Amino acid sequence: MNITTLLILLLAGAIVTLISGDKLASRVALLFSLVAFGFSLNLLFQFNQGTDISFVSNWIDNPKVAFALKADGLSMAMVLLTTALTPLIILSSFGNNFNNSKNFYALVLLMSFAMIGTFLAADGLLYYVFWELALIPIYFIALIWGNGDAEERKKAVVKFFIYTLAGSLFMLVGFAYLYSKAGSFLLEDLYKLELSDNEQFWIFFAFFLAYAIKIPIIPFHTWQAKVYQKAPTVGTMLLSGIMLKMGLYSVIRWQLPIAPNAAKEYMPILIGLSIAGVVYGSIVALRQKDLKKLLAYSSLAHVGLIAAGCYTLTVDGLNGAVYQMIAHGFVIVGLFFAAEVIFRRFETRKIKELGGIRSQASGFTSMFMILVLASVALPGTYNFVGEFTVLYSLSQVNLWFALIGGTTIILGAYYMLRMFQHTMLGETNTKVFAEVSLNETIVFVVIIGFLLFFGLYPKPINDLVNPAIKEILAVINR
Amino acid sequence: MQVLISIVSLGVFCLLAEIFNLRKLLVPITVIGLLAILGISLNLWSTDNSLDTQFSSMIATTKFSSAFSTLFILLTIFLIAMSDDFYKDHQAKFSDFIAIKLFLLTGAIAMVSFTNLAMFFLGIEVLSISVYILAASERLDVKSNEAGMKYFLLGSFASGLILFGICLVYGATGYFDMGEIYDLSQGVGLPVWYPIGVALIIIGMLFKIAAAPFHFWAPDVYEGSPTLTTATMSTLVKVAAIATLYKLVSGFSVVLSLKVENIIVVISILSMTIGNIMALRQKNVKRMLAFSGISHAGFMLMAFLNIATAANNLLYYTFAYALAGISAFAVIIMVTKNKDNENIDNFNGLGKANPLMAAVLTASLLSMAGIPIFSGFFAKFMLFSDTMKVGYIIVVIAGVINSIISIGYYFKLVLAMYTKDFDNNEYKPTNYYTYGVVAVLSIVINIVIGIYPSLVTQLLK
Amino acid sequence: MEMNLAILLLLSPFVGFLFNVFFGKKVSKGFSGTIGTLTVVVSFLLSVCFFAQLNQNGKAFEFSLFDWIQVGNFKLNFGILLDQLSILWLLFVTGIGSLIHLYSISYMHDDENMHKFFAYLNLFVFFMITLVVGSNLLVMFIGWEGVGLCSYLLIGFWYKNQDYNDAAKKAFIMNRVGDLGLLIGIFILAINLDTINFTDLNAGVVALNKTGGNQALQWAALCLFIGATGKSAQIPLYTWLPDAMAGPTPVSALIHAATMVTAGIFMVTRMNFLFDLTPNVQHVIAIIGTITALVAAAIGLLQNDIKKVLAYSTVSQLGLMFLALGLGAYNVAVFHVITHAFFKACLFLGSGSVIHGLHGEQDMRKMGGLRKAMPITFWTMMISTLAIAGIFPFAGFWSKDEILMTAFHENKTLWIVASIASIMTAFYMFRLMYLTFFREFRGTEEQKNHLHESPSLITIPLVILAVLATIGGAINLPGSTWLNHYLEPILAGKHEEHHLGSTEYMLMGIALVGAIIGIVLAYSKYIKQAFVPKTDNEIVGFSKTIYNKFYVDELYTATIVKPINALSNFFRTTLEPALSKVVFSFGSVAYGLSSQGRKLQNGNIGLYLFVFVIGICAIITYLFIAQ
Amino acid sequence: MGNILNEIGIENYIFLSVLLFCIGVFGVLYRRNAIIVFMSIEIMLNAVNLLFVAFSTYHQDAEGQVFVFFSMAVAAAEVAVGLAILVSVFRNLGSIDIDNLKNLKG
Repeated sequence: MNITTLLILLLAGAIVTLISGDKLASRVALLFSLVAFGFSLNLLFQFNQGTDISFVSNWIDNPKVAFALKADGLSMAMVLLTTALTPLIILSSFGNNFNNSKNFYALVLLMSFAMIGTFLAADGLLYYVFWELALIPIYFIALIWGNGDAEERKKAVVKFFIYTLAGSLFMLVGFAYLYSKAGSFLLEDLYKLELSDNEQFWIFFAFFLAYAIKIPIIPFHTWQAKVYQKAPTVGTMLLSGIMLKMGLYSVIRWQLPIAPNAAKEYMPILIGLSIAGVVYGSIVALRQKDLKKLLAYSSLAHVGLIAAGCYTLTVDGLNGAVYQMIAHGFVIVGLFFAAEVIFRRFETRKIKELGGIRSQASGFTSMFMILVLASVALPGTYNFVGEFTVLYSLSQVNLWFALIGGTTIILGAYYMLRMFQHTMLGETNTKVFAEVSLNETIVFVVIIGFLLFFGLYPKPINDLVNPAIKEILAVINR
Repeated sequence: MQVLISIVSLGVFCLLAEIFNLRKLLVPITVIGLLAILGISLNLWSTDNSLDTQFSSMIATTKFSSAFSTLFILLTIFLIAMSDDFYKDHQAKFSDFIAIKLFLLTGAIAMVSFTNLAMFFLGIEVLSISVYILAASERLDVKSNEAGMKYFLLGSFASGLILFGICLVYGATGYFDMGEIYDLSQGVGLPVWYPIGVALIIIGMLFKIAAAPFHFWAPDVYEGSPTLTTATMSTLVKVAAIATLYKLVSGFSVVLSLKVENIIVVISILSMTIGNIMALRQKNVKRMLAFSGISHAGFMLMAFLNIATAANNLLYYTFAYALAGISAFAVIIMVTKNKDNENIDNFNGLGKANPLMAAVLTASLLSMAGIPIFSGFFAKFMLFSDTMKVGYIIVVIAGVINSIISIGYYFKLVLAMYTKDFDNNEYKPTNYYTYGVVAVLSIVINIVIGIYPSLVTQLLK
Repeated sequence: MEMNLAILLLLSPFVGFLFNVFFGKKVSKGFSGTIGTLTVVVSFLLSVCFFAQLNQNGKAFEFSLFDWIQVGNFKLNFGILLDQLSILWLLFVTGIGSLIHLYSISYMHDDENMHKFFAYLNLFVFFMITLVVGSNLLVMFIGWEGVGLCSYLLIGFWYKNQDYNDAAKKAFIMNRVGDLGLLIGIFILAINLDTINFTDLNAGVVALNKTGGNQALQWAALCLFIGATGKSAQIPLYTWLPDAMAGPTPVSALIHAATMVTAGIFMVTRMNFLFDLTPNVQHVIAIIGTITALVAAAIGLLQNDIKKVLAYSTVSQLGLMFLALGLGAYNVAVFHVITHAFFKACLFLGSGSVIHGLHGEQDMRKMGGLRKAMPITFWTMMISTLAIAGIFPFAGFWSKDEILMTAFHENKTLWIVASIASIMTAFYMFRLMYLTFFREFRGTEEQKNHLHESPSLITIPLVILAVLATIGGAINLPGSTWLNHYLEPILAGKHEEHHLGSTEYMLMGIALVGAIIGIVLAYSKYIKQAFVPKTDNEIVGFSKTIYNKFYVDELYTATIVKPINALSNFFRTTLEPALSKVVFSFGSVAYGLSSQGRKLQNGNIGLYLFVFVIGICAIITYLFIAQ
Repeated sequence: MGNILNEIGIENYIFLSVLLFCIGVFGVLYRRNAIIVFMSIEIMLNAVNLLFVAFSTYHQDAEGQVFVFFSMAVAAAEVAVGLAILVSVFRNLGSIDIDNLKNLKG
């Protein structure tokens, strides 16, 4: 039993979903994603037991590419994030009726498959293949099942695709160069490379383009808000919940250890850029009129902070970044789901047209509130653990970074509470808002339960991630 | 040589079949025949008789030639399989078209397995003349006429150049035999005609693969020709030409001096860029793919910068490109059949009307765009990585930028299929069965070699 | 055993919260309120137990529940520290908390969401306890933010009114400004000392100071103080507190007078060893405290909303406490915190009783003459007013006098300013009393007919608090300084007893006289001259400035909120599209080139051939002719 | 033969061929009548054929002359196809001016 089974499971899930017909598709997909989740928990168990669950075999002889999947704590954490969020995301879509839903759910599973592959791949080219592969399902999900004006959506989605692909291609060039140096794509061989500073700069830069666009770090973020807005909520969740983390994960796994000197040299600029994203995203979010766009910008702000954490090159920064990735993954899925719940009832996401929901649906309000609070990193939620650790790492580098990055806790509270106030509070809305259904409640409760539990007891995640991070740091500081 | 002879015999048989009224069975018989020939070719390959000294050392079967022959035969099988339906309205000339395709294949195989320039010249002329005929085969269609005329004029001009080049080479060395020429070229003291002749031959081949600035014919001819001919040109002919170019370049042991490399760099970048940028605003799918083909020619030229790995990379690239092209054209033929043009609008709503074909077309476009797991990705990647090895990062960067641009127009088609509704309901695929099978088969092969690139890259080992 | 009790102490209100959240709606209002109250009472009783135990053996009690966050150089436990300081705070938090819960059962009885109210209140108490008993700065920070959250929830309790929601939001955000400061302070300490456990910090700070880390300590102290200004409503972050009066009155009493706002003082006292080493910061604290006291008192002079007056009074009193902190007299500040908790809670509850009686009217201009209708309310409020004004022998006299005395010894200017603030306090408090309870009723007829004393659930807490406001000073009378001794383990050897000499007596006299002057002034204006404050638009000149709170809110709006919003709009409408356009422009360039290129591809065979030949010539020339 | 070649010199043959070839090229470039363009192409091919023969003699090798036959045969086939296309163009357009072939562009 090893990690390939997980991939096969999801791929098989996608195929079975595709042939299961439109009516059953959602349930089949849910079943498979749950099985995958269970399976990944089992893998985690084995991993913690010290069992070797990696899988390495030759794939292509020339160029020498291996089908290498390796799991360390970091990968396992990200895989679990994916497998845990996928069923939630699928479940969250149960209230929607999609045309051609078999294709839709198959794509969702396919995307999950590709993202897990990205998190596990220990071979540069394999990693790249998965990385690109993940882009295709989301492209179609956003394009076909998205909402809003078709022309505008098309523009946004195509821009997203081309833009991210453009970034990735530069990463590919980077890999090609590394291959010409190392003669192998294996992670460990790439880690061993001795690159000159100049080479490191270019490699770092090539990777940075890919990741900065994917994450996104300003000023490469322009695709984000529109796509989040136009994509169906499931797509938005996949994008914001997991796919962004691919970029951040890659920073930790690939960019920093391969080009550590460049990372060290340009650290202030990188952190500065990331933090600028925090402030910028927060400020732009203040005046957003569309719920999903607001959340998109909030996401921009949060991932900015995570990226800043990554670039500190400290144990805390990397650890905190991982924590925050997980926390943000959950909370942003929850928040987008809340937006979707509102949309299902009111057919609008314009903040101006909302309001006065609290008196009609107090349960929903409470859950939404908790998510809002988690998003602003209230202590007791897992987001706080992440944000605290990241900010702390920033303060280790330079107190000013922590201070400016820390404005997120002020500005974040400002825009989130403003949004909450105008969507949920106020005089009772004239339209009827039905209380959340069972399926919806399950999604919320799982997310909230997760955030609160690990907010108070983050040790399991910490124990999982920390050794891996230390190993990577050892490579960075070699 | 057996392969060549059997194909010609098959061609002749096709012509004879007309007499025996075997039209209905013609395509199946030809396909079966070609499959058998494929078997022969593979069999020869495994026995590995490197030099076939019969027939006055005109032809040699090498791994290189076998590999490409296999690809050509495969492509021809697909093309002929599609002919059945495509030439339905030309019953009288049906067997001619099949036969011409087979002769075209003969030319192509001769081009990759020649050891004598005479054979090369014959091969390229057989191929070219077949294509002239096919291009102009829609006799009553002005566009087809124009396409045939343009291709013919420019093509025979190029033939003249090639001939002139051959003549100069002969003049300089006194031989037509590639082996002798190779040996002589290793020494010193060849007159200046030799390189000039080589340059002229290569320029002629650059014309055939439609590299900039010799590319102008391609869009017009592709657009005007009957779609199946376009498919043939953009897959079989282009692939044959690029393989021949490689064979020539290595056979003449062209010293890749800095100047030559510079020229390759410039032409490669120019072709990629012109092809991609021009494709952006095309409405006609065939024309768009013509420009895309120009850009692919640029990519393939990139391989010549690292001549050591060029054969392998070219083989893989041509496999990827041609198979994607076949499946794309299969869908295009299916969709634009009975339409008066091949505009992108015709694809509106295909995603709903015929999801499978839409998916196949999407996959083939993705492959051409170089997205994993399709083989187009590995093809490009190998090129990039090997070009990188010899230090031509600038070309790689240009290639990357061009890959990005190319998404712009490939996805125009995808968008049309998935986001637009079809204008009228008259869309009824007629006998899309063969097209479907061809399209699916070729894209499956494409994906399989994408997942296991070693299948192809091992061929030359 | 002790550990379990401590956990019970902590979790009891949380259980109440959970009960009210999940079952509150299903049970009767009374029951939900009772559960809410009882859970706090349990905590109170346990606090008393711990207090008794501590008095017996004098040993602080510390333990860790579980590992919490681990960062690179140190591990954080979710630990609990029960020492003199935290137990003292626990006592009055849970004590006053119990009373206010009790009060709320009656006060909130008509509200449809009463169970939520109790849920929030319980949650607040839970977080407040967490804040107080946390054994390191970060656990304290949980409570710190948690009480901020509850404050937000409770200020916006009547969520249908967007103004209230605005006030709630403002409170939360301004608190968060402070929280950021606190967080940064924690970071500085953590980086330099590798620990933020209170017990380890003391030694660490001293050691660091010796090794030349004073600079860092100063910054840390300053940042912590910024945190305190947020929570404890000091300049410049005080403006949320008056707005916070939008919440139900018991909330104002509990959170915005007695407990939460004293968190800043708690924290500074907790970290006294740090502040002692950073005299510069202490000066800042003292000055800020004094100015706050004066400004808030001045604003209080002219407010007409009964709760706003009390709110400014709270700000002002908190300013005095910070003055004491800044002067290093932590015990004095703590003393004032406690007495202030008694009388200010009483005042708020009293005002709540008044508002309750008048069915929601808060404008003092529409009150008057309530003395007879609401005798208990009147008398308890009167006692508290005397206490806050600093009249002998009520609790406020002793604590405030200590502050002034300390100020006198340290810095005369501060003393003078603080004294002026005290005089103002006496003036506006009596202004409040006169306008509310004396002379004839100025409200509507209908209100007049329904004037009534509040039910006993409301009056009992009032009475208890009034009693405490009277005798509360006893815990630290000059000469019998129980509190000082009690706090000695925390503030080891730092306080100096004021030996009662002639100066001290003179100062007491001056303070008393000052208070009486204030009262007399108020009397002459509002009883003698029967002055009733003018309507809003009649106020002119400097009083208008004061009435409008020195336009601080407007200033903040103009300098911070508006620019940020403008920036946001600018980003949203201009910069974002521009950035987007930059990305698109790559595409546009390609498209433009494409259009141009199409013109070249003009279909002319002649041209094609021409270019072909040119190409050949170029290549041949480059290869063979050009050198 | 060899003597004549030696007297005249192979270079002159080459110049002559190149000249003829260029005439052909210019004919192709400047003439608009398709038939004349064909003829120009034929001039190019024949120029090469001439050179083949010359080289053949120069090298004392018959292969060159054999090649000429190849090339002539090929040229004939080519022209046959070309003329066929030309005929159908003429039928459809009523003109053999290559400037009229401008439908496909852009």
